[in-house]
Amino acid sequence: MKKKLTSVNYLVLLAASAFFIFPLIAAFEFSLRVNKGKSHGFENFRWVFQQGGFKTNLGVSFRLALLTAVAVLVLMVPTVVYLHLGGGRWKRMIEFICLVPLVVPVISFALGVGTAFPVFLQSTVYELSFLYVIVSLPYTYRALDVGLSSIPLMTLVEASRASGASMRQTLLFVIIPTIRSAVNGAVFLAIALSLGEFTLAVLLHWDTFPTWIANISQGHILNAIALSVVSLVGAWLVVLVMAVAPKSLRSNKTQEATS
Amino acid sequence: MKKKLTSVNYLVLLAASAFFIFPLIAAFEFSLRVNKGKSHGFENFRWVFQQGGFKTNLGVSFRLALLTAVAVLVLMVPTVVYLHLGGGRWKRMIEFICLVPLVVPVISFALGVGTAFPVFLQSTVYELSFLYVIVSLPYTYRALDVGLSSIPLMTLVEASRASGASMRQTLLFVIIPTIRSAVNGAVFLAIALSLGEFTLAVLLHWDTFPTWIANISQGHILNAIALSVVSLVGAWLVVLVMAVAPKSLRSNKTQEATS
Amino acid sequence: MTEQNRVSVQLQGLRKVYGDAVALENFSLDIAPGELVALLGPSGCGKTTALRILAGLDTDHTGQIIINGKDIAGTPANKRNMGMVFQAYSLFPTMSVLENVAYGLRVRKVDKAKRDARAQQLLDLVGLGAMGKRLAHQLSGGQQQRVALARALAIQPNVLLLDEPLSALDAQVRTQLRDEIKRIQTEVGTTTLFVTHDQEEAMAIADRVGVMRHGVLEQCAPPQEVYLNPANVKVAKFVGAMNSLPAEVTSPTTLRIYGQTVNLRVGEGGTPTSKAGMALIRPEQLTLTHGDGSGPASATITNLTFLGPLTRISVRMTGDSSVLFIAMPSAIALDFPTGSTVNVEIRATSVLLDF
Amino acid sequence: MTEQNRVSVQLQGLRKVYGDAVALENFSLDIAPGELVALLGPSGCGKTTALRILAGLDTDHTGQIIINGKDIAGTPANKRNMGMVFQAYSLFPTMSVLENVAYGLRVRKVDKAKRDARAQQLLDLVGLGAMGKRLAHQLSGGQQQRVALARALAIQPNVLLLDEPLSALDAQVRTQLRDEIKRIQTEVGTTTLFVTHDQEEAMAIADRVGVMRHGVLEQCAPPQEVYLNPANVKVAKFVGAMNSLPAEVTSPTTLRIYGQTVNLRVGEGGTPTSKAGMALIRPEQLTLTHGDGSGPASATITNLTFLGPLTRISVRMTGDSSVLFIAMPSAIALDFPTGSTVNVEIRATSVLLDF
Repeated sequence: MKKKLTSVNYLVLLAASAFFIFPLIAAFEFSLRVNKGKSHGFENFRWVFQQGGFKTNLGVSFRLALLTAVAVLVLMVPTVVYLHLGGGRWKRMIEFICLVPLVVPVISFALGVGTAFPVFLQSTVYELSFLYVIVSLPYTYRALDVGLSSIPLMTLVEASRASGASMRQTLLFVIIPTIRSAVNGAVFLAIALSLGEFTLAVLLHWDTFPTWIANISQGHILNAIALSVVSLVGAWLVVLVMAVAPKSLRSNKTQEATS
Repeated sequence: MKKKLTSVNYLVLLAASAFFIFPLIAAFEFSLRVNKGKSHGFENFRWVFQQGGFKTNLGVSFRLALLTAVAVLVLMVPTVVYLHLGGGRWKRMIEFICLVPLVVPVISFALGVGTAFPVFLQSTVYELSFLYVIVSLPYTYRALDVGLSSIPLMTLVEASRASGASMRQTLLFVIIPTIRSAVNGAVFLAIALSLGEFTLAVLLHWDTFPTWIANISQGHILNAIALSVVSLVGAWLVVLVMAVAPKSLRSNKTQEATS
Repeated sequence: MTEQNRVSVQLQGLRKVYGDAVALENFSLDIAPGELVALLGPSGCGKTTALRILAGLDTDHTGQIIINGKDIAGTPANKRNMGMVFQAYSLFPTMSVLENVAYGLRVRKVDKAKRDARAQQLLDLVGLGAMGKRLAHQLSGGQQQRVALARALAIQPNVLLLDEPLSALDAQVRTQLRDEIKRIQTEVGTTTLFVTHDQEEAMAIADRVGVMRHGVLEQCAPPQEVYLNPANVKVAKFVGAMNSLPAEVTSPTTLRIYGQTVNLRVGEGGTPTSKAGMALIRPEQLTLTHGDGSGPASATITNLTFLGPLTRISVRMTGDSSVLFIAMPSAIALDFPTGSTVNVEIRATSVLLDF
Repeated sequence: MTEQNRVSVQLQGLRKVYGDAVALENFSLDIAPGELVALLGPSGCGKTTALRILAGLDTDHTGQIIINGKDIAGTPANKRNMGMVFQAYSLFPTMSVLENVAYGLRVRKVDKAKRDARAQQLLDLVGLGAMGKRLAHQLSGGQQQRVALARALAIQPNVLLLDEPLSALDAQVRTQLRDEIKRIQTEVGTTTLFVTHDQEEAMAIADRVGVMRHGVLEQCAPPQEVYLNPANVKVAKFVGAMNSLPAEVTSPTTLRIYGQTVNLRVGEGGTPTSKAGMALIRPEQLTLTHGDGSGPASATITNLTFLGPLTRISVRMTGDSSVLFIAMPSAIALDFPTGSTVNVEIRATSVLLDF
């Protein structure tokens, strides 16, 4: 049985890879075309960096991502922990509420929620962060919920309490370190969403990196592709740092512990 | 300790509700305003249904959602099951691949992937379904993965094999019924994404319900809000049917079983 | 490593209700300084509730909790200075074994050198001195529970609370760790409450065993006492295996059972009010002799179950077809194959009557 | 409900390797039609591997699997017609209890009325006749394993395979279900292989017990035989509790232990090659008499552990300070309090020597 599955796995892997990697290679090849496709070079990229607004808009997007990440960290982590400790009574309702942003098309948010926001919030690009927190809610909640469900939370809390720790100490010393990968996942999801979001930014008439790319790309298709590759590689770097760094830190610690 | 948590829970619930419910109520109130806000009525809604393209574009979006759902069902379910049975070797790599659509901004997909697609696919609006399958991959994979991880899959498969069942019978009779809520979740996520997606449709110049709404709303802000409420209520109905129907079926079955 | 922290515990009239269900009813228990009391009962009997009330993890109850003469019912769990060991998986997964053991001192702001030294001392005590740098998941289940014990003792607790600490472990590890816990508890001298559903475990480890049924403490006495002189019929039937033999009351102090005269023991139920009942006799209080199939105690062997040192023999009584179990040393049981005809002899000095 | 499907099983020269580790080495075992063999050993000894190879769930192995004279090594798991019960949680959660039991017949395309009737019959057999419409999660752990047993038997399997079916259950349920499985297996008469790490379980349930260590079958014999006449020192030390007493070889057939002469039993290891060694004597083969502190068998009681019918007494020998365990009926043990001076007497007819 195992033998058969292995070859199936290879096929699956190949198919999945082709789905992503072929388009990526094609896009990269496109981005290198210069002289109307007659030769290859990095000129498109150079052109990209020289466009006005590159730094500004990338800066806005990164600040939005940071703000969203902080909001998720500060609002969501304690909330989901409290829900888990308080028993399952509210979980169903909260889960339902967290599904809402999934079923409400983003466009409805832009129009409906946008108009209902207090004016002082609407006057700054950072209103987007509020919307991003809401839109990412189904995913961030789910990530934290899965993380907390996979640990014996109640026992750990009681063990910590019995050892003499306050709830604050328990949260900081025991719970957060234990679900750190879930917390990282939630924050990462929020960041990825903030960096790439287009609909809300465009409909609420704010300039972010994605809307700037869409703008710039009108009539400059090759350059736009190069830009998409750049933003893609940039985002990849963020993932890699976020995904690999904690793991290597952890394995260092383990090595130290077992040596 | 429990007492304290309960009141915290209430606060959390209130805050979360306010986040969604206040804007929704505001939007609904807005949508009822007629005569430049001097009185209330359902005229905006009537106007919405009378606009050209309402049915056509909603139809396109629903067909896209259906196609995406079928693709997820047929491609993803067997794949993830096979991955789980074949041991954890590929899981990490597949998980990484499934993260890619998260880190690649949708806009990059539209530009990079769009240009790399075969032309015959690009000639129809249903090319969007392919992109929706990819974009929803992180969530659908995760839903199925969590579902399969929460059951003793290997033991169930071996129990079924020892009982004399083939792998096909095992998949149909044992595995899929057991992870049905995860399968429903994955399909539902794909449908919700397809119904609400805006960026890809707009950038690839296809007309779907969300792009039609955005179009219509230019200059008709109140009507646009009414529309957003309509689409929102419609989407809610879809969720409710999907979320409640299987559950009530199940509880009927349970009642029958225990009577 | 005898420690000075010897306290007495008095639980008085505890009552705890969950919704409509009474989890604990008029529960009173005194534990002497340094004593180990085991609460024994099936799941749902309230034993864990009693322990959690003492720990401060279950709060909505009535009754007093007196430690060294002071009522601590209002003190929150983290101020009670109790050491607690849970059923399983309670080690903090991101901390090393040493950090786990030192945790209680860390939250008490003891400085690192001092708390690490103390933690190392405790790890040595539980036989894991070399494992301090491991993480919990690198240990076996038995080792994890040893660490949990060390963590509970590191804070020099007033009381040590053990909530089914062995029930998730393999039979062999369970027996070994049970003896180890007993040794450590004797050495450290901490007053201890141990909760378990396993009779043998309770018997083997406790100075006194408290037998609980439906939220009520039926008897609390040394293990031999509970087993050999159960306070009432409920305890007698719950603890250990028990045969019920039809008995006639022949005098206020004697019974007649299968033609044999046996002394009647009067339990909490008082003297019998009827002339007949079921006498409660343990399998090892019965023995067999070869028989000829006649007489009131005649029986046939229907089954033998080999249990190592003892063999359990089932016999069917010729007269009333009732089935009795007899526990015999295996070497002697070899003389009694299945199907042979025997006489059942009662070797009990006195028995309880269920009337 | 005796069924006709009685087959013999022969496993011949099985060998299985995982990477560098040998899980099973030259494993041969014959099971007679209707016999129940228990494989007993610690985790990782290869017992589960042997069962899984027989089930067809582990395939990369060498050696023959012969059922009723036919080698089935190439047959896939779903064509072997074996009934299997797993450690836990193997019921299909979305099917009712009846549907679970009928599943094997359903995939064999037996029509619904017929398979439901058969499933109901099996549920009655395991004492759950009224539970057919429940779902698995509405049953207790013990009930779930009964259903799993009914499911395994519903297909009238050639062989019944039980992979630690009781290890996830509570002690009391475990004992009860163990006796139940034995009764049902005797009634149905299916050839059965039972895998366990619990000695008492293996002893109580099996016609023969196969003792495994490191992938090797050390002895396969009736329980009494394994316990009372272990084939070699390894089996003797692994099965049951065992004391090691210093012994002198005084003749080819006798030993001298603490001044007493005991017959030497020659195991698989052959006659002793040295003049001294450790004699292996079980706790119940030792007994105590009150002593005056003199003589080679003089000892002091250091601890008593009450275990219900038996009490385990630890003594320290006056001469060499070694610690011995003695198992005594609890009623007799009352005469020997901690600290008293005793003489240790050996009551074994013959003993193995570890030399």
